[in-house]
Amino acid sequence: MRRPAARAIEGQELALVGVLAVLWLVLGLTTDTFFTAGNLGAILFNVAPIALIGIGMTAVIVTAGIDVSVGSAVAVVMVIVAKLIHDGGTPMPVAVLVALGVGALLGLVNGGLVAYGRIHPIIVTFATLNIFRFVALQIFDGRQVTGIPDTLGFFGGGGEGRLLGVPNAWLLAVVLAAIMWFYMRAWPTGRHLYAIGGDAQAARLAGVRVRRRQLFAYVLTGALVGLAGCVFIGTGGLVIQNAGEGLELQVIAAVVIGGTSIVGGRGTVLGTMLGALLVGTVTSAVTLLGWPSELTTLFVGVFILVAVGVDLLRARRRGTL
Amino acid sequence: MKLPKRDTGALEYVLTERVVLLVALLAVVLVWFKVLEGGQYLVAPFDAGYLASALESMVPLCLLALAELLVIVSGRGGIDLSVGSVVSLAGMAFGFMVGLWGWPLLPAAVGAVLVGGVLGAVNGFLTAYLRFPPLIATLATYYAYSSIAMVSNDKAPISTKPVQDLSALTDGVKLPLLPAIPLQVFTFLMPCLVIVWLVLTRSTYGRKLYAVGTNDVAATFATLSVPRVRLSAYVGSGLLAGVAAVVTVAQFASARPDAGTVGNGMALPAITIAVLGGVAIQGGIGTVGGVFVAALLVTWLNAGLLLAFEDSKGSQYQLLALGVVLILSALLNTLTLRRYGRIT
Amino acid sequence: MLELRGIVKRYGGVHALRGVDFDVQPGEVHALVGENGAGKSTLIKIVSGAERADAGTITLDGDPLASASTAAAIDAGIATVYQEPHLFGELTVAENVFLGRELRRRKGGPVDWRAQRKRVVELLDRLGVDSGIADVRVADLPVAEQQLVSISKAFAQDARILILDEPSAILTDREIEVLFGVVRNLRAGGVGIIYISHRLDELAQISDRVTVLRDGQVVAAKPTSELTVRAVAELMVGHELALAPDRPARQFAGTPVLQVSGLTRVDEFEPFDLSVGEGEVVALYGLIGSGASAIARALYGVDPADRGAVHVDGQPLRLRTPRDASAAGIAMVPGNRAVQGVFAPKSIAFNLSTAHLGFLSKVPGWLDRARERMVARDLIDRLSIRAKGPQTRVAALSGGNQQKTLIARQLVKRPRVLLLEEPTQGVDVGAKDEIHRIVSELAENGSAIVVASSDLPEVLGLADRVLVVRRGKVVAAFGRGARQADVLAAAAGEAA
Amino acid sequence: GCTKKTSDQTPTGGASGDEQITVAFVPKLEGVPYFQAMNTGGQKAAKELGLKWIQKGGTTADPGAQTEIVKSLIQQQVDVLVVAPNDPDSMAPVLQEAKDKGIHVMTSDTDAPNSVREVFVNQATADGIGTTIMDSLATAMGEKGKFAIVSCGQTAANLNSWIEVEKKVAAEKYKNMQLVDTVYAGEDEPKAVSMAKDLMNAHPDLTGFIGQCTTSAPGVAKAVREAGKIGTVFTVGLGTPQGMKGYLEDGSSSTSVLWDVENLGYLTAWAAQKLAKGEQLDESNKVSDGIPDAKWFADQKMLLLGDPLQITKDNADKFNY
Ligand SMILES: Nc1ncnc2c1ncn2[C@@H]1O[C@H](COP(=O)(O)OP(=O)(O)OP(=O)(O)O)[C@@H](O)[C@H]1O
Ligand SMILES: Nc1ncnc2c1ncn2[C@@H]1O[C@H](COP(=O)(O)OP(=O)(O)OP(=O)(O)O)[C@@H](O)[C@H]1O
Ligand SMILES: [Mg+2]
Ligand SMILES: [Mg+2]
Repeated sequence: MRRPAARAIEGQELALVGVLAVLWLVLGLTTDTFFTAGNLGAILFNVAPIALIGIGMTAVIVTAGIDVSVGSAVAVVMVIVAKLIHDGGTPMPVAVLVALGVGALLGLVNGGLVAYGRIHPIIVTFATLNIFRFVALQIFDGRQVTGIPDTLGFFGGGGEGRLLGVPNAWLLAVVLAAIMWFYMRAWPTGRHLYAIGGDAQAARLAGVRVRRRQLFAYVLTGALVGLAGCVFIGTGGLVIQNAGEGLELQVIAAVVIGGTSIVGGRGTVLGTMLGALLVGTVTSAVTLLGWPSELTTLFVGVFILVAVGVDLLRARRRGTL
Repeated sequence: MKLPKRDTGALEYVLTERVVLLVALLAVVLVWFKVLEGGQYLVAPFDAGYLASALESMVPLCLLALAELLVIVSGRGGIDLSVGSVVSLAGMAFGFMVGLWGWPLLPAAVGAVLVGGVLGAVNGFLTAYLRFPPLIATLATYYAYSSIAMVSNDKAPISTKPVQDLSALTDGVKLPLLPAIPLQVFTFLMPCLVIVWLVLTRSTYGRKLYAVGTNDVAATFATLSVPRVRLSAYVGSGLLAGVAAVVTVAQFASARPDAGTVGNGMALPAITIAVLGGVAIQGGIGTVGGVFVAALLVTWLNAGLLLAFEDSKGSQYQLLALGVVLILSALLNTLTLRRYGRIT
Repeated sequence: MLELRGIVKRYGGVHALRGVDFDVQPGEVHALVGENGAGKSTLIKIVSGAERADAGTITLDGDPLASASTAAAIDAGIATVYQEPHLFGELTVAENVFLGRELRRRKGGPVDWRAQRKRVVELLDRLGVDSGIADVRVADLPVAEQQLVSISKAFAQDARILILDEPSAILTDREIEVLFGVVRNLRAGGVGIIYISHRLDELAQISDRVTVLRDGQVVAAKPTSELTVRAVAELMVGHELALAPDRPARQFAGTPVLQVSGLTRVDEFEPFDLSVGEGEVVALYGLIGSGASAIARALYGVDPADRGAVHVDGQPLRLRTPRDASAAGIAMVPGNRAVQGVFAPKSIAFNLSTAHLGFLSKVPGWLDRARERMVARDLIDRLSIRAKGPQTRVAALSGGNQQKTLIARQLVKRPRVLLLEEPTQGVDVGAKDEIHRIVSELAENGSAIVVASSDLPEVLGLADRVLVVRRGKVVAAFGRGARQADVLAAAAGEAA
Repeated sequence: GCTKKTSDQTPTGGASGDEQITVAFVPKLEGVPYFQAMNTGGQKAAKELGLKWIQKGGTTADPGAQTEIVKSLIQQQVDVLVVAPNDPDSMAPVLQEAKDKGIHVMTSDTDAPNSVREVFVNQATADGIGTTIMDSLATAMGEKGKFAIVSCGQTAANLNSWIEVEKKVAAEKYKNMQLVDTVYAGEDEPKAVSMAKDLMNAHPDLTGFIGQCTTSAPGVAKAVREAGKIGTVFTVGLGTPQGMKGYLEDGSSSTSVLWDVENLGYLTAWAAQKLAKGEQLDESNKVSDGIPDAKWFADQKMLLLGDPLQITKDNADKFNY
């Protein structure tokens, strides 16, 4: 029972790497198309927005919070940015800044209500899920945005959005995840996120600025939602009213498959990245293998159960729950 | 030792008794729309007949909010994200039994409710015995059940003649002095409300559920079987979702594989109503009365908003109203708890 | 150096503090005592910034201590050990000790793990704790060690003012001795210390001054030398205490009510035998981690034994869950009131009836609410639980009255065997006497009673027989009238 | 709602005498350009024919939301209620209720054949749409090669009926063309893009896509554009002209098959007025200059707008939706 706690790689992460390796191996052997640059690039691009938001969501869930409003928030960001670059010809740097700013602002609303209004995060974000969608619809004003130029092509899935065949969006997610991973592991304020998730009251008594850290987690998530919005707009085209619907559950699925404890206090960004990859692989594998697409959610559900179940088993063997 | 003093002022009463607060809010909403109507700001009369017919959309939501009441009260982060998928899947089962296998109504309805119970039992087993966090377990089954519902009839709804005839179950009934109220209010909702209320407030099981939700370690020491109590809360949730499935199939005269998950799905509104009704996310707190009044409030507010706009703005403002009401009531909770240290 | 003037604090309707003056000087240990709910914890929470006073001033060296934030108090040099340990199970001991005040490799840089670890090892050594635990997750430690981690956390702050809220409640006498040594060193170094305890005998050993709180008001503040334990106790309760009359040991014959043989739980206790007769009170006395509580828990089926036989009234039992135990007439009052005991937000009636739902229903499955209320009212009277009525929420009660409620729960249906774990932990002297009286009464009415306790005076005052447990083994047995020193020595492993 | 709604107009209700007729149209969901265009057509008819046109839809495409809206319109006592049902059978009970209250009931865009509707205004027959799409795709692909269908809602009845026709036409007429997979992206454009990419990766020799609805038509075109396969992979779909314009121009979409949606709105309003006045429809109706010949099939109670339109880069700008 007395064992050192700090490890570089958590068991869950190793397990996920194993599962991914096996899955990729099987797919590589059973299909002759899995290990093509086009396919891998497509998977990485598809999971990028989930991974990006997942970075923030990991911080939020580690503090024992949750944010189910990200799907609606992404719609707000997207409609604003899409209208800016479509109607106003706004250049990319400004558009990205606006996306980050709008996202962070929405995160501030969530974080403010959680930290300072002392409302349970799931209630706050259920409410803002509705409110943000309302805001987005008001800005849409009854018209979806079509003919959006490829101003944000850097983030998109086209050729412009790739570096040596790897989607920029994924590279961005990897870099941000690495920074966040290091921050949560080695910085005092990063460690405080775990303390808050373990016991917010105790953290407060230890002198942790609990509310500031909570606010940070939600604002960060918001800003990353902004980036994800840029990825979704990408090479342009159209933005529709239901943009982002259901995204929150996909992100949460990636985070929990990655080993983050939904009750807070435990989890890493690395795990989330792996979880997102797993979800992305499963989704594209279903198409690749020619199985009916309605089976995708069944597999995602099963993976959640297996991943969390393995974690639970290990926790039980360790004697703590 | 000093006894805690309790000043039982009217304000404290309204704030700490959630049902009272909600009834007051409901009155405000009704009066407000009545005033708007008088000032001819509404496109149609906001009258009793309209309110009664709006109850139709309340029935499944209220049933599912009751389901959430049970699981949230059971504690340890209790929540059921899968109720919408259960509605879809149990509804498809109902559709098969009535529409394709030609079962008579009653056994089919019972069968569908039981299917719901079994699906709930899976959730309960995962959370209570395998100790999955409820949010995770029901997120997973939400995905899985919705997929199975989709596959069950190859994506197609079932709306054969026997299924279409089911809509007779949801006709309006005319009572003296009252406008026509949808039949399912009496045949499905009322019985469920009464049963859940009796179980929660009068039965020993209700006591156990509140005890387990409040403090499960203490409940173990008090000789309660914590996993069994939790499991049954999820079974109860599944059964109620099964009832909601039967109502939904009857109301729409069609068993649709995406009935409970289309759009925003049914789970989120149901949880919202439960929370608005004073069900505390941390478990152990929540009443049937609160949930019922919250469901009425949301239904009639939504119905009123549709009359306040000639065009589609009404359904957009429904989103805003739901979010704002939820946040305000939660803020009020925080204030009340800080000021009076309790809430019911 | 620290001065509080006219501090007022209300929680809703509860007037926790009504104008308290209090001060601490450098190089002084100032004890704060009072009945449960007198307001001690509230007062120190206000000093530490965990709560905000409704009125009154706090000054440190004459400057007002303005903001009510824990971070500000810590920065001002005030370190606090709260009554309940506030630790983070998923983090290591070293991280816990420095949480909120991490050592960094450079200003604004990452955490300096190595330096932190080194300091923690030093601190744990000073407190006589195995320093090997520095890298262990706190969740993997027993409660007593957690309390010590919590104390090292406060020591790590090199504070000018150190607040200790009942640090000794779950520590053993030996651990307390080490703690006192460290506290004396700090005092010599000019640190001002606020010390809260219910163990009045400790006051003479450690404190220089005593302030007695009653009902949120100061009723006395005197140098310790001018007070006796008895005088303090009387100030606390507000009336003179009658000395508990010593009673002779009782004799027991016939079949024992509870018969335990060869009971074993791997890593916790070794084959254990016990027999308790009708009306007998047997105490299991042991220092923390000795296994005494573990035996009680095993007898209640919470952490079931691996081997061994248990009989009640001659019937063999299979004890896998508390339900098994309860069916055989075994009841338990657990040691951790807040976690294992009460349903705090619920009413007294709810708390009492929850363990007896079958018993309190006329129609199976349906609660007889009139009877429930009646039973609750009766028990509130019999145990003089200070509450308005059966509907009062337990959270609104003081610790002692919560504990009485827990005991009352086991009186709804008279148990054949009653297991009590630390029955008066954190309970004031007045309530303690009442609880002891209730336990004796139960015994006289024929229940067999097992008390697992690390409170030596309690053990000696209550029990007919004392079994001393050390490292999971019964190492000695004493009858009534044993000398404190002998029992303590056996427990600590010096004799035998 | 801060503007007076009823004071400045004649009271609605009973269609007797010369009172203005009120026609309410409930689209599947509000805010998409498609239904926006129907609204434009309806409003135009309202002005020219002297009726009142109300369009009121929900924020999500679900039958529950539609039912609530229909109820509010029943309460409003409109003269004619027109619905484009999300699920045909689900609307039957509430349409019955409307009829019982003396309101004329119609469907438009999507039929509810088992309901009490008196007229169904059909944009084009399933045969017409399916055949035109398949023919267009065959032309683009040179009548040979593999293709896939990216549809939207898995349960959308009219989409599924069009897919059936397409399959039939492909099997009968284009023996060298092979349908490899049909996938469902929901009303989710980014998902349509990613599924189309997955399909291209799974079948490297795929040369054609059908985007079955107004979100997946631009979706498949975007996927082709981003994959850099313009000229090798051809797409045809049911996209709105302005939404498809960019893709039609760069060749990622060959043809968009649709109908004049504004005319559909106009025809719907016109038919509703006829119905309310109790006038008979002729076998062939000259409705307006834009709709010279709307055919009435009395046996099916169906009024047909005409043949589908083929929208290409040359005529896309004739439509402003
Ligand atoms: N958070 C709270 N909410 C409501 N009442 C409270 C709260 N904390 C303390 N009280 C009440 O304030 C009074 C003083 O409590 P406090 O904890 O300060 O007593 P104490 O002297 O530390 O008692 P103990 O010896 O049991 O620790 C009690 O009546 C208690 O019930
Ligand atoms: N979570 C745990 N996992 C493994 N061993 C444990 C755990 N908790 C306690 N132990 C060990 O079990 C033995 C008995 O512990 P326990 O806490 O029951 O002692 P106790 O003296 O009966 O309790 P208390 O000090 O609370 O009166 C000790 O050796 C202790 O180290
Ligand atoms: Mg205290
Ligand atoms: Mg012990």
